Amino acid sequence: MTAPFLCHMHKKTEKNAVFHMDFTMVTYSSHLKMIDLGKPNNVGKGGGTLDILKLEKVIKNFGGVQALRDVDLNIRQGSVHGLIGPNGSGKTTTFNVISGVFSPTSGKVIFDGKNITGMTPYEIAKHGIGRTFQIPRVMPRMTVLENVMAGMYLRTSTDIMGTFFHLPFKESKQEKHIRYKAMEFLEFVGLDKSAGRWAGDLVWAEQQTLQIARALAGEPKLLLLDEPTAGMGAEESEFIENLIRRIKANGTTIILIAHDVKLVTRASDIVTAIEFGSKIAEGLPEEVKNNPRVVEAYLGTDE
Amino acid sequence: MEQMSRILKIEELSVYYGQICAIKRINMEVFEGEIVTLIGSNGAGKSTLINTIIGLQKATKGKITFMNEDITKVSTDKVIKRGISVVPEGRGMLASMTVLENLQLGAYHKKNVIEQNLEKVYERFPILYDRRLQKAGTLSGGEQQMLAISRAIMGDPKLILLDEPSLALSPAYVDKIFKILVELKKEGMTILLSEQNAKKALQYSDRGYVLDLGETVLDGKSSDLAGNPAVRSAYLGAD
Amino acid sequence: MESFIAQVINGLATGSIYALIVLGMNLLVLVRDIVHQGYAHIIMITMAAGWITLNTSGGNIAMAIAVMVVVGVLVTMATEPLFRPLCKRGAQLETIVLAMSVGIILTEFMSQFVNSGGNFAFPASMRGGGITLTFGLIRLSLANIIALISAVVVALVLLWFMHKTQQGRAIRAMAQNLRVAKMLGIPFGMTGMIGFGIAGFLAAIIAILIIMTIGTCGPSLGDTFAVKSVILMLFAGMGNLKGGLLSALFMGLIEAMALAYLPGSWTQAIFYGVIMLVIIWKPNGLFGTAK
Amino acid sequence: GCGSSGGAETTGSGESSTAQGELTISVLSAITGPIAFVGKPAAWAAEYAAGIINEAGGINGKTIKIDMHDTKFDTAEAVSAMSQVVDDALVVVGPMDAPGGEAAGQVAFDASVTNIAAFSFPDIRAQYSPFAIAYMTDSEEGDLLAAKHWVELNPDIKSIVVFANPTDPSQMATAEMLESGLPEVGVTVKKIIEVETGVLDAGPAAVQAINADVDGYYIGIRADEAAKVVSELRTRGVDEGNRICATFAAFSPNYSDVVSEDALNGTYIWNKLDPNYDGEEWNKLVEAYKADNEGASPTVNPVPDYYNALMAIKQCFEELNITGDPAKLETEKAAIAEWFYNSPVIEGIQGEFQWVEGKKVAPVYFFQFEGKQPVAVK
Amino acid sequence: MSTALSYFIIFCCVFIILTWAAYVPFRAGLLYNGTVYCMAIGGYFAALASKTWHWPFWVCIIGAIVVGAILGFIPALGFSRTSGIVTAVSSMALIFIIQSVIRNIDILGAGRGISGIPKIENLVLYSLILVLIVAVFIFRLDHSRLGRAFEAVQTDPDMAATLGVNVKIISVLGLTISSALGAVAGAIYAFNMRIIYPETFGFSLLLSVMTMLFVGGRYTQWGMFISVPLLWGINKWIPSSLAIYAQIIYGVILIVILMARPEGLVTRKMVAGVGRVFVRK
Ligand SMILES: Nc1ncnc2c1ncn2[C@@H]1O[C@H](COP(=O)(O)OP(=O)(O)OP(=O)(O)O)[C@@H](O)[C@H]1O
Ligand SMILES: Nc1ncnc2c1ncn2[C@@H]1O[C@H](COP(=O)(O)OP(=O)(O)OP(=O)(O)O)[C@@H](O)[C@H]1O
Ligand SMILES: CC(C)C[C@H](N)C(=O)O
Ligand SMILES: [Mg+2]
Ligand SMILES: [Mg+2]
Repeated sequence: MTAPFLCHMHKKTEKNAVFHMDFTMVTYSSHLKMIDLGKPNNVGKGGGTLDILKLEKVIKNFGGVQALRDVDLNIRQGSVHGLIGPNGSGKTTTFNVISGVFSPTSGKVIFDGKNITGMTPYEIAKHGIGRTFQIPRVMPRMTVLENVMAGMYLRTSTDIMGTFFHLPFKESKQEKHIRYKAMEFLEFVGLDKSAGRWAGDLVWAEQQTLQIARALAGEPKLLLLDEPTAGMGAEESEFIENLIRRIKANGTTIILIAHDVKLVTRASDIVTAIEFGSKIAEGLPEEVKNNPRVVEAYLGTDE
Repeated sequence: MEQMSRILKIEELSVYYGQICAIKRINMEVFEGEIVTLIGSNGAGKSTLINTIIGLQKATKGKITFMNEDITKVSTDKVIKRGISVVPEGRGMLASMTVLENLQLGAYHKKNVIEQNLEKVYERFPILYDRRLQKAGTLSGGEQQMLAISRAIMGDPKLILLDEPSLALSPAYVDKIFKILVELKKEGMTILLSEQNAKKALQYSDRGYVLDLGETVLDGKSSDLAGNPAVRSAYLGAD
Repeated sequence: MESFIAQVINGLATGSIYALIVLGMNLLVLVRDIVHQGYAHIIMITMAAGWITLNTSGGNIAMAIAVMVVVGVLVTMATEPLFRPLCKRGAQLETIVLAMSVGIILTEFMSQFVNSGGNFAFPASMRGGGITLTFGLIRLSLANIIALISAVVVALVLLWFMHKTQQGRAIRAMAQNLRVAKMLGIPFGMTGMIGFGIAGFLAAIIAILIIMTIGTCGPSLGDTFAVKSVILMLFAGMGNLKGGLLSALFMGLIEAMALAYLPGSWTQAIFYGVIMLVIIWKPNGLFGTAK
Repeated sequence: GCGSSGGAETTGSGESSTAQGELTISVLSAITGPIAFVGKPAAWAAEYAAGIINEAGGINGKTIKIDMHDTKFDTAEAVSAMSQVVDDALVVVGPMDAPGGEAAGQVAFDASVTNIAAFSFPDIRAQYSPFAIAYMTDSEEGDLLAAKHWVELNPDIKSIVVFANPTDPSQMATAEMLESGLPEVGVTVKKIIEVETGVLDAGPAAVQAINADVDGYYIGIRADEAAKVVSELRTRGVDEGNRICATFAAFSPNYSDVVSEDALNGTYIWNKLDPNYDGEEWNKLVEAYKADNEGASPTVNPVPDYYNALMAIKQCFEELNITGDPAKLETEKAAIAEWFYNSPVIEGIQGEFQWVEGKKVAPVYFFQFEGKQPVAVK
Repeated sequence: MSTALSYFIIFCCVFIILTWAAYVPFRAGLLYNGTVYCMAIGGYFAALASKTWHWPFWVCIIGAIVVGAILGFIPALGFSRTSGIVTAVSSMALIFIIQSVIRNIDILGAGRGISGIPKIENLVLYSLILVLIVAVFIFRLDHSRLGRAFEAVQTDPDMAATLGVNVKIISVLGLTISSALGAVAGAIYAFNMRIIYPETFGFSLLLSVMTMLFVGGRYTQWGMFISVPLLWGINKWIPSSLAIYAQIIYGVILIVILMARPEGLVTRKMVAGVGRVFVRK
């Protein structure tokens, strides 16, 4: 499952890839079987009727700026929920409120039946929400593989004995295990060939993809993707679209922010449009796309 | 437009960010007194082109000529001094400085015209006069865009570059902004703007270039472009 | 009561010196967003230049002052290019370490090449503070009054400069958003140089005032001022000119009181302990950072 | 004989240099760092002494070579420097500062090398005996002597305050010594006022002192701080100069430069060297120093001390007929330690002195300023 | 082994461990200037334990680790509220505080310090063993779940939080580990010097440590093996006529490295390259 857009990149960097390869990693062999990604977390597949996330009358103010005004949002379990809106309409702010970077000025966020309003980001992450950032944030001085292993923080525990009382160059069982698992996540997003490269050397599109792999590694129930195709070409976008479908197929719920209307239309089950921090339309992609307010605010009116 | 003099000329310009090629061998011209639009989707290279013109981004190859002088390797401040001004993407407010201070800095290289240009700006946008002592960061999006444009004309530039002026603006504001641009054109300024909102932009501009993945795929009169089926399907939302 | 008043005056005298240094450092925060510990050492070197000039010119004060201004401005400006690559990289933490090494070099320069590393005193003619008013224990020297007034005046002038002149606005714009500032045509290097130049000029003024009030200088003077001023600057809020002035005067007072009324050598522990607790309590400083 | 190639040999290695007919003597001094202004003249004095010795034919027919190391006024550097020289050395001069001396002295002690350094605490000397040899007289005892002398001359002084630096162990020890020793002569120490190194404003300290309502002020701190304290005391109402007495650590050009003539007039100070001394060798040294240092005078105490140490080494080596032969290193080292531990009387550059159980016994000098001129008091 | 060499090795061991003590919090994005504070704690503890209570070497070391960790943990709680330049500058205050406190405690020898710390026969061997142990410890830390969490916090605390990392706990952990390491360095230092006093643990020591960290390379644990012998040895290797400029050379090296080689002499890429040479396919 190699991403088409990454192929030509490898030709150039294959030598480098080996060069940067973490030497504890060369024992990796590819005959391991695929594990089921994220499956244990989810009940149904492909858009059940349960709401996994609810935003109730969420308001977020920054000083005088009202970024979110009374936003209600229901995300069905197992669906891909598109979020569109002009720049500055509050999409990223919505993500930040859900993931706990900001606590809302008022309103409630309910995830999986639990009120997570005002929790710290790491607590929310523990509850099973993973996210990516509009501008990719990867750890540049770690290998791609290590980045994904870092994403498994939540699904592992610090094993003092294994960490400190093994021989220096012998890995603990857990390390070995997550190394293989991380490799599988990389294979899943098509970055396996780059596993040994430095994340800082990846190009923008690859960093976006790496972010997704890292978020997936935390095995979230809900994945927030903030413009995963920003700065990508058509071919690359298509790959991401395909990736989103596959993540969904594993049962993970996704909220997707994208400016690319075509992507949103094709990939999402439901779309919400917001403008100036308030919801202006919600429904099936085609409905929303043709909603006059959305056309006016976001897509632009025909003359 | 042949009789007009050429103010900006770009020849075979290529820009790379590391390995990524953001702009591939672009050629374009801007003549005095016209509005030229750069159309392109996200990541097409519009901002990169504008940043390269003002020297914020290094050109990998090619040549940029402004008023018959080569400015390819000239530093940003000197380019601005020669009479180009920019309305940056996302408006580029100096958020914790006041509206007045933002305006004053717009004429950094022409201190002597500040007073008279301030008057003109306040006349055109009375709201800025009311808000002149407010912090720029607390203005609404539309007001910020007005401020950004006003700031760009404070120094009496010959050429204004606008990077997505309609960004995050409600349609009402978008129309207002474009009408202002047309007024500025009438006053003799030359305008080069980048837009994703191709429909509006083509409606108000004289000519346009269509950028895709860093290359100019089409160019011509705005009306021609607007009628072009390829442009219609790709940028004007007509599937 | 008499001794209390005397101690208050002592405290304000020391505080006004701290205030001036903190003002200079804050200016550099506003120019380049750096914490320039070595600024204190530049002041020290400037004083040394004045002393050498006095010695070689046979006590020509005007010439000494002129040399001090030139040295202060040039040395401060010479450190600007060192910080430039770090600023462009946005590596603020590294600038502290860089400034520390500027301090090491200047200190070592002093202990090798100036007066064989010994402390030195300025002649009474330059110390100007000879004129004093004494009421028993209370002593008011002209130099202290001048220093206090200068601190306030410098703060006001800097505030005026940063807010009311085009150059000051440009400096603030650049520290606030380098990218936008460049797009407005503000030259990065030049503006930095101007900012550093002004800080250097201020360094010369401070050097003269320290000569007037303290009258001695030596290789350890830089270190003495550096850490205290940097910590004070954080205590007040980075880049906050008004806050820096008030905090420095206040801490000068506290220090004098602690020296006078606290037992033994707990003074230092208490002084730094209080500052550290306040910084932890309010990481943006008591008066808030400039941004 | 001295081969002409001797100069090309590397220093620091005793073995190879002795083969060339050279004796290496290691000297440690704080050439850089905060006390470089003392350390450099001292190092200079050692080099100068070596030059004098070599001019006169060296020691036992061998030229001597100074192996100079910088301790930077840092204990770790002092230990490190000592460790570098101690394996091949017969005797080591320095470090010059008490903490550095104490730390490095241990390394010399472990290697059974005589170390002529800053051993001013009797307990440390005892611990490292017989290798710990003080290069100067004990400061604390000098202080007590001086203070007693001062109150004798001014019988109306019945109570005093002592200024001391809390970061300097020896000054705090001095203060305590005065506290327990002065009651013998009917004087009480009312308060110890702490003045830290580099203090900017001595005002608070002076006000505190005057508030203590005493008859005399004993200033036990270094020159720069001492100068500030004296100036503050004098401008805040201590009208009679004779109420102030300062320690030898204040005896430096800074002190008389900073304190105005009026303020200095009448105050006392004691010192380990006599600035007005008029001996032939001393004058030669002063001239040479001036020639090398742009006219500055070698007024710091360790200058004659480092010079004297070298001269004592010469006398010792000649009396014991030290060869520097590596084979005999151990026996010679033991003999040297024994010689220094209780030395004969030695003719120093400013008069006679002697070591008794590692302690240097030499006269100290007591002065009263007349204007800026220190005048010896008998 | 010559005295010079054994002291050189021990000092290098002290500074390597001390530089690691500054390296660990830097892994979590904190420039912690409190390492010298922890060193003082470890040094004084070891001095007291061995001289007064006659504890054997290894027990002293373990005791120093425990006491260092505990006394480092307390300020760490405070510093976890701060970040960046604020942590860097305010933690400098710790040095002055600890010096002043020690000066007022008589059983710690007040201003005079503690001398006569028992001599340890095999100190060279022991300190090499300690360096090895700490090296393994840090290697394992760096290549573990916690190490990756540190890295995430260093890159971007907000991003780290979305991975489920509790940034505060990581900061506290980093500073506490740093304190324990600083204490180990202090203990070896005390045993080596056999005398300590408050001024030993001062600002100049801090400057050396920071220089060693930034010159060696603060993104890997291995840079210290180059920078420490280089910088500690500088005035022992250069001719003595230049040795008096050692401090200036020190400063210039640091400035040049900061400007021209921002990651320091040893970068992580280099380490990975060297690693590859040693491990065959
Ligand atoms: N930390 C903040 N402080 C103040 N205002 C903020 C902050 N973050 C966001 N805002 C404001 O909130 C509004 C919504 O911003 P948000 O980033 O959510 O937009 P968005 O929909 O994600 O836009 P884009 O498509 O450009 O990413 C904007 O007006 C923005 O300026
Ligand atoms: N600093 C950078 N480093 C690496 N790549 C960059 C950088 N800036 C832009 N790019 C890439 O260059 C290409 C062109 O970007 P540019 O910002 O010029 O596009 P744009 O047309 O202005 O898009 P938008 O509509 O999003 O503003 C994109 O692929 C982008 O990802
Ligand atoms: C730094 C690592 C990425 C390289 C290698 N695994 C090492 O430790 O040493
Ligand atoms: Mg966004
Ligand atoms: Mg753009």
